[in-house]
Amino acid sequence: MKKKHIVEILLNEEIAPNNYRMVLSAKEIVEEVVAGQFVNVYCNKGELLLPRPISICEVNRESGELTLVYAVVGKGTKVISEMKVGEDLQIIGPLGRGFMILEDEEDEEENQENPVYLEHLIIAGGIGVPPMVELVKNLKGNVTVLLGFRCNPILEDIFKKYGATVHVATEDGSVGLKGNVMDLINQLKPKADMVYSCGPKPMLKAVAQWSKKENIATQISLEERMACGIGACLVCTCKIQKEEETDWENRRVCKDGPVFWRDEVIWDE
Amino acid sequence: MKKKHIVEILLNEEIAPNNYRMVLSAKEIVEEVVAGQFVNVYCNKGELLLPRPISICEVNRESGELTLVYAVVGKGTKVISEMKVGEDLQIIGPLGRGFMILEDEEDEEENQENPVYLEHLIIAGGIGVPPMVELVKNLKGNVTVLLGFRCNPILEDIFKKYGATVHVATEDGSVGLKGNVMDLINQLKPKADMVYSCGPKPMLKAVAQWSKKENIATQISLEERMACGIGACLVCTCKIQKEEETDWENRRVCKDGPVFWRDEVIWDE
Amino acid sequence: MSKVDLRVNIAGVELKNPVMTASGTFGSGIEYSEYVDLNRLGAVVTKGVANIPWKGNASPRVAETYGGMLNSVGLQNPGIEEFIKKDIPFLRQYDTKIIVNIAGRTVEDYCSVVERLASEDIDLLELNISCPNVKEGGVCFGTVPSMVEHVTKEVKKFAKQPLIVKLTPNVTDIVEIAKAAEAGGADGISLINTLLGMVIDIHKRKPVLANVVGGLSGPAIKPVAVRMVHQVAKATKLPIIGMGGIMTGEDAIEFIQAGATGVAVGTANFINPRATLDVLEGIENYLNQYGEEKIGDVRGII
Amino acid sequence: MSKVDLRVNIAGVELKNPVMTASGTFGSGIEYSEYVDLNRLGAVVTKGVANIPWKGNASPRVAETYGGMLNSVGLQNPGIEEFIKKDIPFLRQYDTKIIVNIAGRTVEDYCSVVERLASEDIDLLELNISCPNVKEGGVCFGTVPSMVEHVTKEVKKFAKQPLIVKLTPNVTDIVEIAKAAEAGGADGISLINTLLGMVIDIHKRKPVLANVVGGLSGPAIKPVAVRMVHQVAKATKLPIIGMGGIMTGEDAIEFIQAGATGVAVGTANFINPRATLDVLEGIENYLNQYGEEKIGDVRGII
Ligand SMILES: Cc1cc2nc3c(=O)[nH]c(=O)nc-3n(C[C@H](O)[C@H](O)[C@H](O)COP(=O)(O)OP(=O)(O)OC[C@H]3O[C@@H](n4cnc5c(N)ncnc54)[C@H](O)[C@@H]3O)c2cc1C
Ligand SMILES: Cc1cc2nc3c(=O)[nH]c(=O)nc-3n(C[C@H](O)[C@H](O)[C@H](O)COP(=O)(O)OP(=O)(O)OC[C@H]3O[C@@H](n4cnc5c(N)ncnc54)[C@H](O)[C@@H]3O)c2cc1C
Ligand SMILES: Cc1cc2nc3c(=O)[nH]c(=O)nc-3n(C[C@H](O)[C@H](O)[C@H](O)COP(=O)(O)O)c2cc1C
Ligand SMILES: Cc1cc2nc3c(=O)[nH]c(=O)nc-3n(C[C@H](O)[C@H](O)[C@H](O)COP(=O)(O)O)c2cc1C
Ligand code: FES
Ligand code: FES
Repeated sequence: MKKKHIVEILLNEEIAPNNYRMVLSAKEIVEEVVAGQFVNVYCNKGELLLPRPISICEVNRESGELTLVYAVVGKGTKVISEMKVGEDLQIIGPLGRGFMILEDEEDEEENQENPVYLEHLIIAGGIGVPPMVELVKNLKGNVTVLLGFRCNPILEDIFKKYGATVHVATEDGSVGLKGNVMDLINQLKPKADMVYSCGPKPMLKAVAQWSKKENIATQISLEERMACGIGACLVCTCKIQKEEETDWENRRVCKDGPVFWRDEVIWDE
Repeated sequence: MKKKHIVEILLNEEIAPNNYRMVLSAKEIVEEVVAGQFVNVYCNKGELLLPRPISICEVNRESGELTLVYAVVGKGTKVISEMKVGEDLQIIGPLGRGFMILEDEEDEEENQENPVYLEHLIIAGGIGVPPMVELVKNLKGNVTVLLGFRCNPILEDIFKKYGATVHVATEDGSVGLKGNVMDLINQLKPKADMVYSCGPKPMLKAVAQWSKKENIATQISLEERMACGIGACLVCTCKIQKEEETDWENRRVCKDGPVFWRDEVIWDE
Repeated sequence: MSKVDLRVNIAGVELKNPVMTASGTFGSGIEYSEYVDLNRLGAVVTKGVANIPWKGNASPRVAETYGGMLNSVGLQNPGIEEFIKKDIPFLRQYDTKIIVNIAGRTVEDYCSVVERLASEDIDLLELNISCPNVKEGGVCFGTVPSMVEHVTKEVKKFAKQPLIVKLTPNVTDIVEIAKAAEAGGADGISLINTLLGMVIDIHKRKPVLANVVGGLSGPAIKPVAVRMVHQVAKATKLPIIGMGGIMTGEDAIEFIQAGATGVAVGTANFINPRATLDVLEGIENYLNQYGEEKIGDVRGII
Repeated sequence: MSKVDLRVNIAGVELKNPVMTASGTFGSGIEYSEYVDLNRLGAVVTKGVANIPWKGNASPRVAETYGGMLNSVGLQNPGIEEFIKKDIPFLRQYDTKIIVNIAGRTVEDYCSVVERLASEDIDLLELNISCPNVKEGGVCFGTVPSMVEHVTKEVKKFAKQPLIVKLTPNVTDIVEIAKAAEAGGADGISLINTLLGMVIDIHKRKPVLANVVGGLSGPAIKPVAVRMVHQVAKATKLPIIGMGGIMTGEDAIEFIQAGATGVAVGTANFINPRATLDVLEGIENYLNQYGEEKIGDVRGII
């Protein structure tokens, strides 16, 4: 049976203004994690009932450590940021469907001499950046990472550590290009076999338009307000194109996503 | 202006099963305390909004320490019992009208040669015992204390330390007389000029009947569920005989009490 | 911090700011004046007063609930004469508006209180129609549109001050009730009063409240209150005093964006005796944060 | 710990214990079956199903509130055919009763779902009458006694399983509504559905929910729910399934003492995926603590 896990907080530090890295001792959870999945974090405060979905930033299967990186944007993340090392945190997970990694081991075996790795392009903005860390660790081909932030970049170094080429844009120009990830794209004109993207909706929409034009297969991680987090309550839906039909249906971001194929997603507004 | 005080917890220890002594550093509060007054303790838990009224057990005007002794009976007192030394506690107080001490200093001055002290009898049960500590400290005459408990007596020694004669009854007979304070009274047949009583309602009612028969002036401390604690919301009322009338009125336990004269109190049920 | 214009106008009466006290939670301010400078409040709304003294219900009168509380005070009050003697002179010492909340068991009860207040130096009347109508078998005045219109119309005949009608949320259609009050001549609407609730002590196996049921207030009910304020603001032209679970300035802004002109702080006073001023400062901070010049600019924008 | 008899009988159907899931919070149990042994539940109440697929409302569909939440799912469902194909066979693997919650926009919608279910292996029907009646201008079925009686009576004609009618709390007089359902032939009553509420994001200056308003659930509403269960238990003879903010066994006992035969756990599942079983164990503990032999001995004792 799955259950709510009670895990110990090993670290909870501010890595940039209002941005925190939390490391948890979560042996039972890290085993099955796929990059792009998330956990639901309970705030343990009587008036805040719903769990907060936070992407898995990174796992260490040996040590059983699970890393989350989160921004304080409201009451729940504030409470979480005030928790102390040694305290217990309640979480469920891993949840959702993460990124698909197409270079699987069978490919490698079949083409042992000359394995074909893909050219990967990761495009992430703000608090959409964290889940890309575990992804980069699991990709075998060349990885280019484009990161956009309002001001203070996070996690830049860790992508480099794992061998990716990193480009940063900040809206205030304090680090890297002054602008957003679309400006980076216009400047760098990157080529790729697969795009992975996570971040604010307007960014995702722009990335989707660009990658469609460039005809690059693209996986997009969506965000929606949630309650159960496991697919039972239907509050977290997004509009998804039905296969072989012109009609659309509401699918659950928590269970059918958060990662969807670009061409499935219907962008309203 | 009065305000909600944020005070430091200096001690919070279990002194008997489910009974706790809490010492607070509360300089601003201890100054004006009269025995029998109480403070309102906020639980600082989102779902528990209302403050908990807890009698002031003892104050130390030099050190600024304020002592509370409380039983864990529900959610709020449970939360309070789990608070740690060094943490902050929010309280307002001192609140209410405490015990009247009739041997005041003027008396002493007038009769310097031969001051007349009263013979005091304190009758308290269970969690009605704590406020009597500060009272004993402030009484000058002979003090006899009758204490009743279900099983584990508390604060017995401290009354002795302050010079009172103490008799204990427990319902299970584990300490002192097997029975309740009325059994103690029947056994000891105490005499007194003034009775002070606090404890469960049935006990108070029995004490009131006895002291009326014995014709001893009696002050009774009542309990009622509260909200504001300062006299504004009228949720904590008890039935009080109107002066010079046959009619009664609802008076506020938090502001007009918790201590009332026996002959004012109307015992329903 | 630039100075924001917080003044609001309720039925022709100008308040220095929108923050007031919710009736019954603040007495007439005497007790809270030790914790709060009453001069800073837009208005003090007094505890409901009737034509004669009422004893109210038996105790216990309060039960804590998850994020809220039930009360069954039962409108205990000293009667209008005592009130006029003691409470109005007390409040008149302060530079704040006085809104007198009125309770009654019959239309005549209400009218006699309002008539008695006609010559008094108070600013607004707030008619609490969440009371049982004894002549109609105890059905609550505020739940039947025709009764709402009738009692409003009758009371208006005697009212010298503008009349706010305070609505109960325990109805199927709050808009219909608000329109009935408007048709009766109300000059403003207060909402919401408490939701009817009950708590059982499962160990003692009896209701916590001596009165069995009581009124639910506090942050638990805020979403219901905001919804009703929004509905009524869209459906009538009357100024609204919004209340129900306001604990912070942000809560108050929510009511104001939903369409409220004034906001009242009730249960929050019990959790924080300075709640009214914290709400006021929170409203100011919000408006400053967004560079708003006057509070009216964020009112009813939803 | 001695074995307490937890069996309850709802309209002739025996459940092994009173604990069930609140419709819409548990899907058809597929997802929660990874966290909870469904065999231990008295019944699973499924998400509302209509005669044809409904898309539901736009997202966001959820807003957190103080001690509660709003939802505006809008009864998204795959339609009765898909439901019968997938959900009933799934649930029939377990030794638990199946209660199918039914949504509709017209009386005919409801009847066609119930008729379709007549030949299916399910135990009870739960008619959700908190839906807007499109033929009556969108007014909620559950708020008008005559509509309640009418829809109940029509549906009963097609019902092969006992029919529970689930009431909305957004009414002036819940007793009148329950009596209308009883007059229409209901075999039981579920209450309460959600209270209508609204939350505004004051920074974005728009409602949090795309649908503007939504249904308030969770512990915040429990006192309203307990009050309504108590009122209806006193006024009708029908068995009641009580719900609204049940988080613990003690909460459930409160509903049972107020007169409920069954209890449903909704929002609590989101806070604790094992909430249903924790409630069940809490009920057992309470009964053991007081040496009760069967759950019926504490039912309706208030
Ligand atoms: C699949 C997924 C992965 C995420 N990963 C991360 C991450 O790795 N790091 C990070 O900082 N944030 C992440 N988020 C966003 C994060 O969930 C919200 O910032 C957080 O829930 C806000 O909670 P709060 O109490 O501080 O804000 P409040 O505004 O006080 O929250 C009120 C309610 O709204 C919900 N809510 C508010 N904003 C969002 C949002 N953007 N998305 C979903 N629910 C929201 C909250 O969960 C809560 O129920 C992720 C969201 C999703 C859906
Ligand atoms: C003037 C006064 C002085 C008191 N002094 C002491 C003391 O020195 N030590 C001590 O242990 N207890 C004292 N009590 C009782 C104490 O207030 C309650 O035991 C406490 O409030 C219970 O809170 P809870 O959350 O644990 O219980 P819960 O039952 O969970 O509380 C629910 C609600 O009921 C109220 N409540 C429950 N029991 C009582 C009660 N007996 N009296 C008043 N309110 C109650 C709570 O404050 C809360 O609002 C005093 C009460 C009063 C009125
Ligand atoms: C203890 C108490 C007493 C109240 N008495 C009155 C009253 O006399 N007249 C009235 O109109 N409303 C009365 N109310 C209702 C409040 O004025 C207010 O409408 C309600 O509590 C919702 O606001 P809140 O959630 O901020 O408390 C009372 C509420 C409480 C809690
Ligand atoms: C997300 C969600 C979806 C719901 N969907 C339905 C539904 O389809 N049919 C229905 O009758 N009630 C529905 N409800 C109401 C619940 O069944 C229940 O009556 C209500 O939530 C109160 O119980 P709770 O406080 O335990 O959640 C839904 C509630 C929630 C929170
Ligand atoms: S959050 Fe419940 S279905 Fe996604
Ligand atoms: S608790 Fe408010 S008047 Fe006593």
